[in-house]
Amino acid sequence: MAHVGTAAAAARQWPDDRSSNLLEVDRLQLAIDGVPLLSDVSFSCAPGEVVGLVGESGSGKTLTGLSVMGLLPRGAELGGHITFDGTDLVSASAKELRRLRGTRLSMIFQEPRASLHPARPVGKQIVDVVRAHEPDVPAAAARERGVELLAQVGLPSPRRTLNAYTHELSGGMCQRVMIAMALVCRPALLIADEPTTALDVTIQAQIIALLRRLADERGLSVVLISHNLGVVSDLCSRVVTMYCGQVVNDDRTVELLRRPRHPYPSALLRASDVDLDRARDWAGIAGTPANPARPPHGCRFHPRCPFRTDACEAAVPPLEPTASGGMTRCVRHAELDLVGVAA
Amino acid sequence: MTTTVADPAAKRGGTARPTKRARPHPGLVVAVTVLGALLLAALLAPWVAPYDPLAQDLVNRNGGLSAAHLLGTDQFGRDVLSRLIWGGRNAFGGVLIAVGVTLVVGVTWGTVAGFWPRFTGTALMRLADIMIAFPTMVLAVAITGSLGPGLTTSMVAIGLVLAPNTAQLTRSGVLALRERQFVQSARLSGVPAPIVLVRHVLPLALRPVVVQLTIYTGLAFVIQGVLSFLGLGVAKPTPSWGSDLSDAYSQILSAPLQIIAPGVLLGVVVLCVYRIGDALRDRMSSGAVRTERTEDDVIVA
Amino acid sequence: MAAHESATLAGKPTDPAPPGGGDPEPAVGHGRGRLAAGGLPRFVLRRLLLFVPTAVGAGLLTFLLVKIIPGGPAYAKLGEEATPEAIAVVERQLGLDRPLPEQFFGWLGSALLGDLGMSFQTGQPVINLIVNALPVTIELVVLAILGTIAVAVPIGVYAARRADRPVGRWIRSTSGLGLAVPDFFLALVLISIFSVGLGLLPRLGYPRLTEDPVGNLYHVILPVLPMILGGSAIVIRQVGAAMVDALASDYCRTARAMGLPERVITWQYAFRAALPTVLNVVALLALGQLGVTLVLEKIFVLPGMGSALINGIGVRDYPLILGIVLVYVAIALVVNLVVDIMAGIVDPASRGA
Amino acid sequence: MLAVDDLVVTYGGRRDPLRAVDGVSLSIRRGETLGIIGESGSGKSTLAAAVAGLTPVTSGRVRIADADGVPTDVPATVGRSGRVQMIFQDPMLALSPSLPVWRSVAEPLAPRSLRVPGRFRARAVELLGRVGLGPEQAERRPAQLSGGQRQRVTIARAVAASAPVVMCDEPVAALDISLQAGVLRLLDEMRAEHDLTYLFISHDMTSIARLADQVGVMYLGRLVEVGPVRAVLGEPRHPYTQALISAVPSVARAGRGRERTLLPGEIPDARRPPSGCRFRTRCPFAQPRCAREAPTLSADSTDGADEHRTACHFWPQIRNGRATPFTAA
Amino acid sequence: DPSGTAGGAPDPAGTVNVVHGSTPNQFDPCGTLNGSELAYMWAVYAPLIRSNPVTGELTPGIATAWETAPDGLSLTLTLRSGLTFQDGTPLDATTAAQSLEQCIALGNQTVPGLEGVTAPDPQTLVFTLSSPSSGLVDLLGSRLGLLASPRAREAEGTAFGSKPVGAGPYQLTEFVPGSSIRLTRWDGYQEAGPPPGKVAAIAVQIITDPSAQVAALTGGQADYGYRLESSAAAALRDVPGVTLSNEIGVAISDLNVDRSQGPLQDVRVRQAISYAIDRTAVAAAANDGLSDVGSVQPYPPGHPYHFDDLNGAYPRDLAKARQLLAEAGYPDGVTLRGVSLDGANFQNNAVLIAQQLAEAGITVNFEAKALPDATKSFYTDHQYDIFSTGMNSGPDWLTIYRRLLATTSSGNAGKVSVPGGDEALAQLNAATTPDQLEAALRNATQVLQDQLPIVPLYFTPYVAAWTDRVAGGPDAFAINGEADFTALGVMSAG
Ligand SMILES: Nc1ncnc2c1ncn2[C@@H]1O[C@H](COP(=O)(O)OP(=O)(O)OP(=O)(O)O)[C@@H](O)[C@H]1O
Ligand SMILES: Nc1ncnc2c1ncn2[C@@H]1O[C@H](COP(=O)(O)OP(=O)(O)OP(=O)(O)O)[C@@H](O)[C@H]1O
Ligand SMILES: [Mg+2]
Ligand SMILES: [Mg+2]
Ligand code: NI
Repeated sequence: MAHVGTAAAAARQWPDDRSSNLLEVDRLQLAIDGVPLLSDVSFSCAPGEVVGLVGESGSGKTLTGLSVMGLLPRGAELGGHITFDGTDLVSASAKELRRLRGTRLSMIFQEPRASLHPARPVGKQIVDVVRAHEPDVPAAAARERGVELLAQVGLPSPRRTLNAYTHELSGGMCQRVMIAMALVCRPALLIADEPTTALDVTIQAQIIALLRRLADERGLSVVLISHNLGVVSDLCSRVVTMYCGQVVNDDRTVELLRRPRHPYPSALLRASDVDLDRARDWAGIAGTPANPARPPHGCRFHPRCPFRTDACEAAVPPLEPTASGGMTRCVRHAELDLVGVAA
Repeated sequence: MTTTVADPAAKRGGTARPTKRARPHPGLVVAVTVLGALLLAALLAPWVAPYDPLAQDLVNRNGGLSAAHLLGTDQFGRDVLSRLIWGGRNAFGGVLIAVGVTLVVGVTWGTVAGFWPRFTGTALMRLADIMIAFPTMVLAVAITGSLGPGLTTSMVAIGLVLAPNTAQLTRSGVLALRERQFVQSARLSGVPAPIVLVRHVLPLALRPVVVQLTIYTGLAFVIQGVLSFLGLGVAKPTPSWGSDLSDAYSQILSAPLQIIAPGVLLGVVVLCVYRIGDALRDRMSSGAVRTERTEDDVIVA
Repeated sequence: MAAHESATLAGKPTDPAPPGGGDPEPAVGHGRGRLAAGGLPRFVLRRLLLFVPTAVGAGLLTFLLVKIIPGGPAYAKLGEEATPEAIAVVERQLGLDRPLPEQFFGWLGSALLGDLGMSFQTGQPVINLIVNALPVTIELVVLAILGTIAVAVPIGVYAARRADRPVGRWIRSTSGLGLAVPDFFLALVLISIFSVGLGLLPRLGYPRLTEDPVGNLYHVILPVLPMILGGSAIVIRQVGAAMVDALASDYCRTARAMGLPERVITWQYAFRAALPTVLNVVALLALGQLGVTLVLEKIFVLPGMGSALINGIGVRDYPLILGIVLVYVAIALVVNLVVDIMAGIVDPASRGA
Repeated sequence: MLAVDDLVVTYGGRRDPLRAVDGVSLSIRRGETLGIIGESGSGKSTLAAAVAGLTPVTSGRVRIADADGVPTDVPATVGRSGRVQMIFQDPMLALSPSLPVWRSVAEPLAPRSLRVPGRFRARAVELLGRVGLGPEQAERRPAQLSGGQRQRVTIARAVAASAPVVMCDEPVAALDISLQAGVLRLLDEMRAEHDLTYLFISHDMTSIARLADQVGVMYLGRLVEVGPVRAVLGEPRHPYTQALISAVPSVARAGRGRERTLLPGEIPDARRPPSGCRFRTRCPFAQPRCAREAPTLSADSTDGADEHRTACHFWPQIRNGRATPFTAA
Repeated sequence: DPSGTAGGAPDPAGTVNVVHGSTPNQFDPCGTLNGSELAYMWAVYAPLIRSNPVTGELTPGIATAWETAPDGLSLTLTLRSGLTFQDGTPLDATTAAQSLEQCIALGNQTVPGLEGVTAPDPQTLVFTLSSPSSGLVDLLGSRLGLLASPRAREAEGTAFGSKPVGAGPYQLTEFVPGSSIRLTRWDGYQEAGPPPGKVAAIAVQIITDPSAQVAALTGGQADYGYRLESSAAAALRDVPGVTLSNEIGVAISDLNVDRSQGPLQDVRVRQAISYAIDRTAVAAAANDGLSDVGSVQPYPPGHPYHFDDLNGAYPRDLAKARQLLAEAGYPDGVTLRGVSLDGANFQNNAVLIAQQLAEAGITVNFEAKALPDATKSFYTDHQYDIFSTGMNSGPDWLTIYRRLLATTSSGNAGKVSVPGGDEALAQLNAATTPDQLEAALRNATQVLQDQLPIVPLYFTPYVAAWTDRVAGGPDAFAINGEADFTALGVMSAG
């Protein structure tokens, strides 16, 4: 197995028992056409756990999801390990990956309408998934499973929906169809890449409720990618924060909200907070987002960090365990007393 | 005659990755060099061409390649190389006329139609639809057949035939841009409509038109050849690639290799022009303004 | 308030029954884009009705075009003998002395009823001449298009799947070469190779399809080949481009994420999505090839529409020119109509417009 | 400063009209900001465009205070140009891609010349400096700037036009969350500095809470609730506003229970809105009266000074039921 | 005899496939000859007097005998009896007279001095004249004598040209302009000059492209080809099984001049043009070396009406040309507007001539135009000074000399009289003895050479070729380049 780079080889201890994890991403590195885009991404997801992956635009959330799925574009070089259910996905063959996709691992995307074929009835697309993995299932039975799932994801008149084209459905309905499609072969892990960003808040709330119910009822593990901390904190028990191609923080949601250990998620939290009393303290983050292709020296967040010291610039901080039981990538995590929102 | 086609890369939704954008377009340098050399040769024909393109040597008719005549002589004993060099003037000049006509007529047409979209625009676009309904070649032949053969008429005919496509493209650009927010911002700032048109709309609306016109340049070379081949092109004895090719074809029995030089030359020029068109399209599509895929991308003559 | 409790849903499937009496909003098919009531037939009918003004416009355009042809049929008939008196006689015989609008509407009226008038040259109904010539041209175009599809679609799809590998780039640039070579030059080259050089294919001759189908096909190979090669260059590029787009699309990514086999993704997803583009290209190509036949009919001495048109222009046979151009336009419109209908079938979202 | 009376904007032909804005009345005082929230398609952008004169108005009037503060009718596009500016969601689309940004900024200074004269450059650079962009960035084209910087350019441009009223149509929605606050702060500073009046559209509660003084809530082309920001967001009266606010995912609420008002179904087709109260098809409290009778905006009759008005027949009853307040405050 | 080399006997049920290298437009002998239509007319119509297409010798046609009255003021023809036209109309003196009247009324052909045609009895046709016309018999042996069914011509009107009805051995059964023509043997044919059809059908394809002509003849698509391009001759010369015939014919390529306006009003300018041209070189270059006989006479060497001693007129002499120009007031040269028919030959002539004229200081830019456009702009609109075209001298000297010299000639743009021309024509018409005729022809030729109402270039070479399947190939090759289809037969395949 090829390892790209030598950074981030620091020893790390997992808060939980590693073997119990369904998905384990370990020091994942990714370069496309020689441009490094992910460096040192590590997190895990236990069975039935809903993990949030947040970070600003371009921080590499989608690429992380695609790496797990093995759907990276040509020219991508992966390093590190992705262990899913005991299989290393980095070294898995294309055939192996294809067998896993849809059956054990599924992914849904941000633009629900664009992510379904415009000229194929959505039911057919669901049937396609069933037939691809279980060729023996007769078409009628596959359709029945489709109907069942559409009902489960809360679509009214699922039978009619099965014959509908995407342009006849609203964005929320398309997203539900896509979720149904992703679940039709009962995968263990669902990676949801910003499933609600394109939707209206009321519809967004429906989808979030749906995902939570599926996780609760089916024991489905979910990795929820979002840049909206509100959505993530609503749904996830644990939040992994990425910045510029790295995981910078990984903590239980309650801990994160109560007392973030890293300045970046702390700033994000305050930026997404709506408190009428504190509305006019313009909590933003100074500077511009970092580009993973040309990262700053040392701690990648330091140019925008109000708490930076010389040490921050010197070397890339390792991902270290925190007092709260999470992991963080900040040399000052122990000394800083950052404010949460739920204080 | 030939169909030209949108470059696929242009239509892809995403922005080009920086690494790819930086790469020079393959073959572009070659294409520009070749075209530039041919153009230069044509411009400098009096000094470059070894012979007078009209000088006949009736003793040495259909002479093969020789040191004196690098590409041989034609049916009237004229030096083929000199004719091709001089022919470049008519070929380039003619194509310039054709593309110029297309540009002026098509852009005016499309701008007017896009700017007064209701009645005038509908009427004008109806006319364009009708003209586009004629197969390009048929219309070109009909117009040239009507006006009588000759360089100018045939080239004006080509220009006119291609103009409605340009009009459509211009109009769709103008229409799309009219609704663009920066145009609205300009109008909110009190900029009068004609100035908005000139300052904001046309420069962008014309970008795809420029690409289209490059493609049409290639097309015009081909149609010029076809019309000459049908006897509707440049009057003899004026040298022009198309009519030289058709002259060569008339000698195909006695001198079958004569068609190669003008034929290959025509093909090379068209290839170079298309290559440049490809490159231009890639360049332009990386900019912010992209119009939707329309039928104009495929122009079939 | 009883409704209150049940409405606060914390994670049960939402029930579509709308609270409060009122018309329930249909869950499926709301909003834009549905096939209007009446569906496809109405869509076709509307397109057919649009045909009429276009045909009239095209007729007028052709008519004006014909009128600017210098010389005129009387000169063609009389040649050197064209004294003003003789001209006047012939023009009266041909009905050319009537006012232009009268001529136009007279012609249009009968043309819409299927009567294209009598050829000035032969005195035969123009429609007869067209009925003889049309099948030749149509045969060429149809065979060219079928051949092009058979050749270009698989290659285009193949090239798209390997778009960023050398094979894909090679196919793309080679097809770019195909674009640049003028069809008639290609025809001459092919003649030199297959007819003159190898003696494999006949250079001339056109047994009617109805009389000698095998011989007919054998004889049209050479004329059709340049069209197939030229057309393939276009279709390969267009299909390739559309397929590259489609393969990179979000829905194909979804299909991959669901573990569908690449074959299914290529053909049932990407190609299905590229189909409207393919149809469009093929339609435009068909119209372009209609123009190409002009030259090929001349080179291969085929008695098609192009020959008839060029001959008609030569002798200023107005009714024939008008008739032929009108037929060309009609073909163009029919092709567009067929493509629109097929696009309507292929692309469900486009039907409403 | 700005008064809109019974504004109706219709799209589409006679056959299948769409009343994107249907009888909206509102007014904004000088220097204040009216935030508009509502779901996609509720007519927020159309309202702004109509006020700016970019979309033909079907009926209703728009008045803008003149120099003396007297509200005057400004009917046509031409009349409104120079008095209203607009800041759009996507700054990339709002700037001419081929011009250096200073020219875009200077454009309102020289509306009638074919090319913006160089002598306005200094003023443009000065304005760009005000929004935090250096002179060297002034020469760049929009594509060479980051999203936040571009939006700053459009703000500079709006200021350059010295129009008293500015429509902000989701000015930060396209920006990364870490950049939003900066732009919002800039808007706020400009408002104070130039005495601007904003109509601020967003479906993001955070931005509304930060910038707006008053909030209007739109649903299917109608204003269903309007009032001071604290009142509307803190004690929403209309069931739609309640649902909307409770649906907003919020870190502040994350720890605290998960129950919330989930609206069933989808937004109805705007071409065929429900009769009576448009929200009734999704309203958990709908009664037969709602289908018959369209409610009008009304305030709490017990409180004469109440600026908080709601278009719901039953809001007083609902207030006593189980509503989900927005913040802990 | 090449036609005898193939096996088998002539097959009366066979079909000859013919390639025709130029484009016939219509088949009414009284219409205009614009392309190459005579071969079809000879096959479809029976002539009053048959002029042998190959030798020009006059032999009986519908008329078995003819006699000019001693005063030269009438001509009496004795017709065969029992003939009918192809539509069943009886062919007797009455219908013959009707047909001739229709023909003259169409205005394309004139008979000088003709007062009327009468039919005293069904077998006797009498032409009465106001003045003697020695050319009348020749005229009746040409197009004028091809009798069309008067009933059909009446009925068809302008369409008759494509639905001809004559009394000849073949009927026209298919005509696709510019593409194909089919002649089918008429079984009702009774001997009226031409021999009966030797084949059941003659299927003609119009092919103007030389390479296609060669391909057709070598690839088995055609058995007989005529009016082929001269470049085809070289390619066919050594093909086994193909016989080639190429000769100069009674047709000339020429420059028509408009004497009504511009510099060409001055005969010296016309002469200067004539001196500036190297006719032999032009002929050879334009015709792949097939013709090298340039001459300023309408009939080629070897023809009875050719005068060898007049052959030396206008050798190329640039000095003389310049001098004549100077005398005419153009010492610095002259610029003329030229038009050319759009056929390849005419354009090539124009190219060659333009270059040679330029050397004498005469600048001509030729534009190529289609026939209707060219004739209108040259003859009617006087837009050009010279016109690169060609003319068929035909067997009857009357037609050609009239065309060249008469003030009223259709070829005389502007109808400017040729000094001495009308007198020369009168002398020709009055000639009754061979000696008188020769003197008159010589005089007419001299007027032509002096006045140059046209500038003749060279005799057009004609190329015909046939395969071994064809019987009677040489007999079918007419001196004017046309084919005598009635002579064509085909060997049975066996
Ligand atoms: N195919 C690719 N080739 C090269 N670079 C890529 C590719 N896909 C993404 N990138 C780059 O990788 C970085 C991370 O992209 P990614 O899509 O994972 O971000 P993200 O966190 O999902 O952002 P967003 O919130 O905007 O979706 C970006 O800088 C992007 O430009
Ligand atoms: N140019 C137009 N022509 C026809 N209908 C339009 C047009 N623009 C908007 N609409 C329709 O008018 C309604 C209101 O649109 P508008 O853009 O004002 O909504 P919005 O509240 O701004 O939504 P969003 O939050 O998505 O921006 C929608 O149903 C929309 O489909
Ligand atoms: Mg992403
Ligand atoms: Mg909007
Ligand atoms: Ni390894």
